[in-house]
Amino acid sequence: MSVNAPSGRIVRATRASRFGGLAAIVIVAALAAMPWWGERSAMRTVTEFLYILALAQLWNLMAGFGGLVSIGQQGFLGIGGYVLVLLALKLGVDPFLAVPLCGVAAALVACPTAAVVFRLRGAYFAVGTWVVSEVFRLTFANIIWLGAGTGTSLTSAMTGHGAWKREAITLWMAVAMGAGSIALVYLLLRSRMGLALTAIRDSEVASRSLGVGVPRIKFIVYVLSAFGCGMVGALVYVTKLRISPDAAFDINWTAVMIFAVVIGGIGTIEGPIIGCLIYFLLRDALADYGAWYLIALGALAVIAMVKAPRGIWGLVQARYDLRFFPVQRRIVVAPAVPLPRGGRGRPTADSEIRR
Amino acid sequence: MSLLAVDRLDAFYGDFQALFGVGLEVGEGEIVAVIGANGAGKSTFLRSVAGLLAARRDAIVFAGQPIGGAPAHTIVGMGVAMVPEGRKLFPSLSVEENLRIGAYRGRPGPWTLDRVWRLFPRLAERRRVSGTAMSGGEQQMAAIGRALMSNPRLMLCDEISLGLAPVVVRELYAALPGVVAEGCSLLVIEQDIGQALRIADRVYCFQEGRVTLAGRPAELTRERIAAAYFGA
Amino acid sequence: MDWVSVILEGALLGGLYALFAAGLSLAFGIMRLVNLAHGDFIVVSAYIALFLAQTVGLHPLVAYPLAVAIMGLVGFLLQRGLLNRVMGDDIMPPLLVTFGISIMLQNLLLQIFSADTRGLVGGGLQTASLALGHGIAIGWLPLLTMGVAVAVIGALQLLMVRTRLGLAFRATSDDQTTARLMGIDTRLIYAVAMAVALVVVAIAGILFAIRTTFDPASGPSRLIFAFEAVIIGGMGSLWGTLVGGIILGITQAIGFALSPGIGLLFGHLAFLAVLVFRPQGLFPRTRGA
Amino acid sequence: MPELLRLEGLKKSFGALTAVDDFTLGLDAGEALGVIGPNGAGKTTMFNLVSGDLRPDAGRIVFADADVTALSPDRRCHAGIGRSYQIPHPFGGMTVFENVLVGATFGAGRAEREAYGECLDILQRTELAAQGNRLAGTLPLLDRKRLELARALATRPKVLLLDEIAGGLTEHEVQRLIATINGIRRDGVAIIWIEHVVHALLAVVDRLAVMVFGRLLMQGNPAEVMASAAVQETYMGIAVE
Repeated sequence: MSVNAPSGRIVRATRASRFGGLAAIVIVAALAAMPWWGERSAMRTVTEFLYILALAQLWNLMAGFGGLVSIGQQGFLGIGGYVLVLLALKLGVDPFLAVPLCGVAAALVACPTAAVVFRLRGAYFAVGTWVVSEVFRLTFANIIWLGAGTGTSLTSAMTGHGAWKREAITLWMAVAMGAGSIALVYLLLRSRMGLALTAIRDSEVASRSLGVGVPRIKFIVYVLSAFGCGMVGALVYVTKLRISPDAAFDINWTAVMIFAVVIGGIGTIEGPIIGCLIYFLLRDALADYGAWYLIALGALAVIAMVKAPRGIWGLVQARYDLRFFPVQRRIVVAPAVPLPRGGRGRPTADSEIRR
Repeated sequence: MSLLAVDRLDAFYGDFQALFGVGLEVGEGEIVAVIGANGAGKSTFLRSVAGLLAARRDAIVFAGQPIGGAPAHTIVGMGVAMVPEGRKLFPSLSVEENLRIGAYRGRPGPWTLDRVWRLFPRLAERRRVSGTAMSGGEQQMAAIGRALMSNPRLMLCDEISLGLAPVVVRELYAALPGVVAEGCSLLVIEQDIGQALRIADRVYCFQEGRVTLAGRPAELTRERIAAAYFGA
Repeated sequence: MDWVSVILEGALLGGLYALFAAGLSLAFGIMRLVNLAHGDFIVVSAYIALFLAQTVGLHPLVAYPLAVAIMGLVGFLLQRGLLNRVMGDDIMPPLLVTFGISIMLQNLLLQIFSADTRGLVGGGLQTASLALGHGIAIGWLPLLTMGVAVAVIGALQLLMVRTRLGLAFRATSDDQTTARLMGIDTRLIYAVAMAVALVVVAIAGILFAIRTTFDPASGPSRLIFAFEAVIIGGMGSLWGTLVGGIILGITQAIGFALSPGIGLLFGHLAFLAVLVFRPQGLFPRTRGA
Repeated sequence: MPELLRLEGLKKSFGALTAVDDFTLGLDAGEALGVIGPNGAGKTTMFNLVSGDLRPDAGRIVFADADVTALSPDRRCHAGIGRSYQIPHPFGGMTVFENVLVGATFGAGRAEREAYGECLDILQRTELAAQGNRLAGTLPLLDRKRLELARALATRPKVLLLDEIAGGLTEHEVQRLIATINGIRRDGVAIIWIEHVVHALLAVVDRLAVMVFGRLLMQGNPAEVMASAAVQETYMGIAVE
C-alpha cells in the first residue's frame, strides 16, 4: 500500500509483515479447521488461549497505545457473562446468538461509566475503574433472580446443540475474537484514530492544540474495549457453563491481561501474543503447584517493568527491527531507496533499512 | 588555587550536546558573571556544577575536590548553594519554612534566620505567608535568603533579575557585596549585560555551548561583547 | 431499627478506614505514588502479627508493635530497592509494579497460610462494649480504633508541620529537583516516607485483624475503602481523609442495616456520587496560594 | 485588511501573581505581530489564553468575528488558531512525518491519504525532510522546535502562534527561518511571534508589541518601538547606562 507524493512514497508494509500476513492466514485457517482434526482438550486450550489473547490485545489498546491504565476491565467481562445468563437462561435466546449481544450490552453500560471514571486521571483512574467493577459485582451478587452470590448454572440453556456442534462453534467464536481483536487493534492503529490515540499517549496537551478531540477518542477506545470484554465474558461462560459474581468479576482476569502485555511487550501488537504464550506455558509448567504460577507471573512482570520496560518483543525489535504488524507510516524516496531509518542512533546516510 | 575550577566540561540532553569543553574559574571572594543569548548553555552549565546534570568527575573541582557528577544533595553539603532560575520556592511552605529548608544540611557559618531578616527586612513581615504568595522581587529575595541559609562558600545565581522591575534589581544587586564580604563567592548568570558588567570582577560569555569571551569588564568593549554574544 | 447506634457504629468504623487511607494519602501526597498493593500490605501485617503472636508465641503487646516495626522496615527496603527504580514522570511503571506485587503477595500468603480465614487475639477487646444509656452501646474496639486514628493522623500532621523530616517531605512533594538543591537526598526521603506509610498500614492491619477475620484475598477491598476515603475526604489532606473515612463508614453501616448484601455497594455509590458532583473531594487541601 | 483576532481586557493570575493584567490587542488577517518583553512578563501565559490551554479570569477573545473565549483548544485549532510551544511537546513514539500528519488530519480535517503530499511539502519547508522516518523522541532540541512549527502549519491555520522559535539558532539558521516564515506569510497566514532574537523579529513583523508585568507597555512600528527610551530601559537594560 503506497501513495505517490511529490518527493516520495508513503509505505507501511515491511518484508516481515508480508510474510506475517501469509502466516496469519494459514494459522487462522488451521485453527478454524480444528474441529475436524483437533481433539477436545486441545480445542478447549486453544479456545481459552484465544479469548485471553483478545482480552490482552484490548487492554493493550487502552494502556499501551492510549496511556489509559484500567484495572477494571473484568467488570465488563462479568457483565457479558451475566447478560448471557439473562438472555440464554432466562429468555431462551440461543447462547451463541447471545454472545455478540452481550458485547453490545457491556458497551452500553460503558457509556455512562466512562463519564464517571474519566473524571479521574492516571493512577486514580486505574483504581476508579476497579471500584466500578466492584459496583457491578456487588449489584449482581444481590440479584436473587440471577443466582445472587452463589451463582448459577447455564447447562440447561445449552440443550439445543449437540456436543460436536457446540464445541466447534465455541472454537470458531474464539478464533473470531482472537484474530478479530488483533485485526481491530491493527486496523484502528493504521487509521486516523490510531494516530490520535498514540498522539494522546505521548502528549495530551499537544494533541488538543493540533485539533484532536481527546475526550471523544478516549471514550471510543473505552467503549470498544468494553464491547470486546463483554463478548469474551459471554464466550467464557458458554464454555464454563457455571457463573458466579466472584468468578466473573475476579481481579485475576485483569492480572493475566496486564502480565501478558507487560512481559510480552506493551505498546506493540506482537507483545500480547508472546505474553499469552508465556502465560500458558508457565501455567502448565507449574500446574500442580497451586498458585505459584501467578506468583511467578507477577514476579516476571515486575522484573520486566524494571529491566525491560518494552518487554520481550521490545528487546527483539531493538535487536532485529522486525515488524509483523507495521503501523508506522514511512517515507520512501523514489526510487526504492528508503530514507535512513530512525530509532536508536543517528541516521547515517548510507544505512539501508534492515528488514 | 581557585575556589571553583571547571575544565573541558561537556553536557548532554539525551544525544543533544549542550556544552562543548567549557573552562571557567571562580576565585575566593570573587564575583564572576556569565552572559550569553538564550539557549547558549548558561543554565546548563550552572545545573552541571550544582550536580543536577551528569558530568565527568574531574571536569568540576570545588575547593580542591572533584565534584563532577556527584549527587546534588552532597554538593550542597560541601558549600555550593544555588538560586534556581524562576526562584522555585516551595508553595506549601511558608517564607520562614522556605528559609529553614535552606539550612537542611546544617553547615556552620555566619548566616542565620535573623541575619537574613536583617538583609531583607521585607521578608520578616511576610514570614508566615506561603512561599509563592509574594511579588516577584520578594520571592527572589527569599530564594537568595534560602541559599544563604546553607552557609555556602559559592552561591550560583541563575537570572536573578528575571522579570523584575529595575528598581528591585538594583536593590538585590546592592545586597550582593554584603554577601561576598561574609566569605561567599558568586557565580551569576545575567541576561542584563549592563548589570553583569557593573557587578562582576570577571565576565565569561557563552555562545552555543562554548566560552567565546573571558576577561575583566574594563577590558571588554561593546564590539567584543556583541561579537561574543551573537557570534557574528 | 436503632438508627443512632447504626450511625455511631458506622462513624467509629470510619476510624479504621481513615487509618487505611492515611498511609495511601501520605505516599501519594509525597511521591505521587498510588500503591496498588496497599491493601495487601494491610493483610501482610495482620499475618506477621498472627505469626509472631501464635506461632512464635510472643505476647500480643510484644508481637503487634514488633509487626509494626517490621512493616516499617519492609516499606523502607521496598522503596529503596525496587520502587525508586521505576519512579518518574510516567505513572504506568509504579502502577504496574505495585499491581504485580499485590498479585504476588495474595498468592504467596495463599501458599503459606492457606485460604482459611484467621483472626487476631484482642484480649476480649472485640466483645467488650460501653453502655451509653437509652439502650445504646458501642464497642470498646471501635472506640479504641477511632482514638488511634485521631492520634495517628494528629501525629502525622505534627510530623509534617513541626519536624525537619516533615519539612523535607513537603519540599520534596512540591518540587523534587529543587529539594535536592537544598541538600535533601530525595531517594532516601521516599524510602522513609514509604516506611512511615507502612507503619500506619501495620497499625491499621492489626486493628482490622482484631475486629474481623481475614484471609489472603482481603487486601483489594481494603485498598478500595482507603481509596474511597481519600477521594471523599479530598486528596492530600489527612484530616479530610478522617472525615472521608467516617462518611464512608456511615454510608456502609446504613446499607448493611437496610440489607446485609448492599452495605459495601452503598459505600461505593457514595464514592461515585462525590466523584461526579464534587471531584476535588469535600476538604481538598488547597495547594499553596 | 479585516480584523482577524481581538483580545479584550484579558486577565489571568496564579494566586497572588498576576501573569496577564487587562491585556488588550488586535491583529488583522495576514498581519505579522512581534511580541517582546523580559522573561516572566506573561507572554507565554497570554499565548495559553489565546490557544485555550488556559481560561482567562476576565476578558474576551474574538476570532474571525466569533467569541472563542470558552472554546476548547481543539475547537480553536479547527477555527484556525495554530499554536507552537516554547517547550516542544513532540509525540516521541511516532515518526516526525506522523507528528505532522496528526496536524493535517485532525487540525485541517483532511483525509489521511490526501494529506500525505502536503505533509511532505511542509517537512521540506521546515528542513525536516531528512528526518521524516525518525522517531520524534530522538530529535535534538532545534529539530523539535522545527517540528512544532511544522505540526502547527499542517493544521492550515489562519493565525500561527510562534513561541521563541529562533532561540539557540546560528545566524545562518535564523536567516533560513526568516525565509520560511516569510513564505508562510505569502500564503496569507497571520503570525504572532514571541521572540528574544530581536533582529529576526524585525526582519518579518509589521508591528511590535512590548509586554511587561502582564501588561501591554506599548505597540506600533517596530523601529519606533525599539528606539523608545521606555522599552530600552525596562527590557534591554544596556543602552540606558
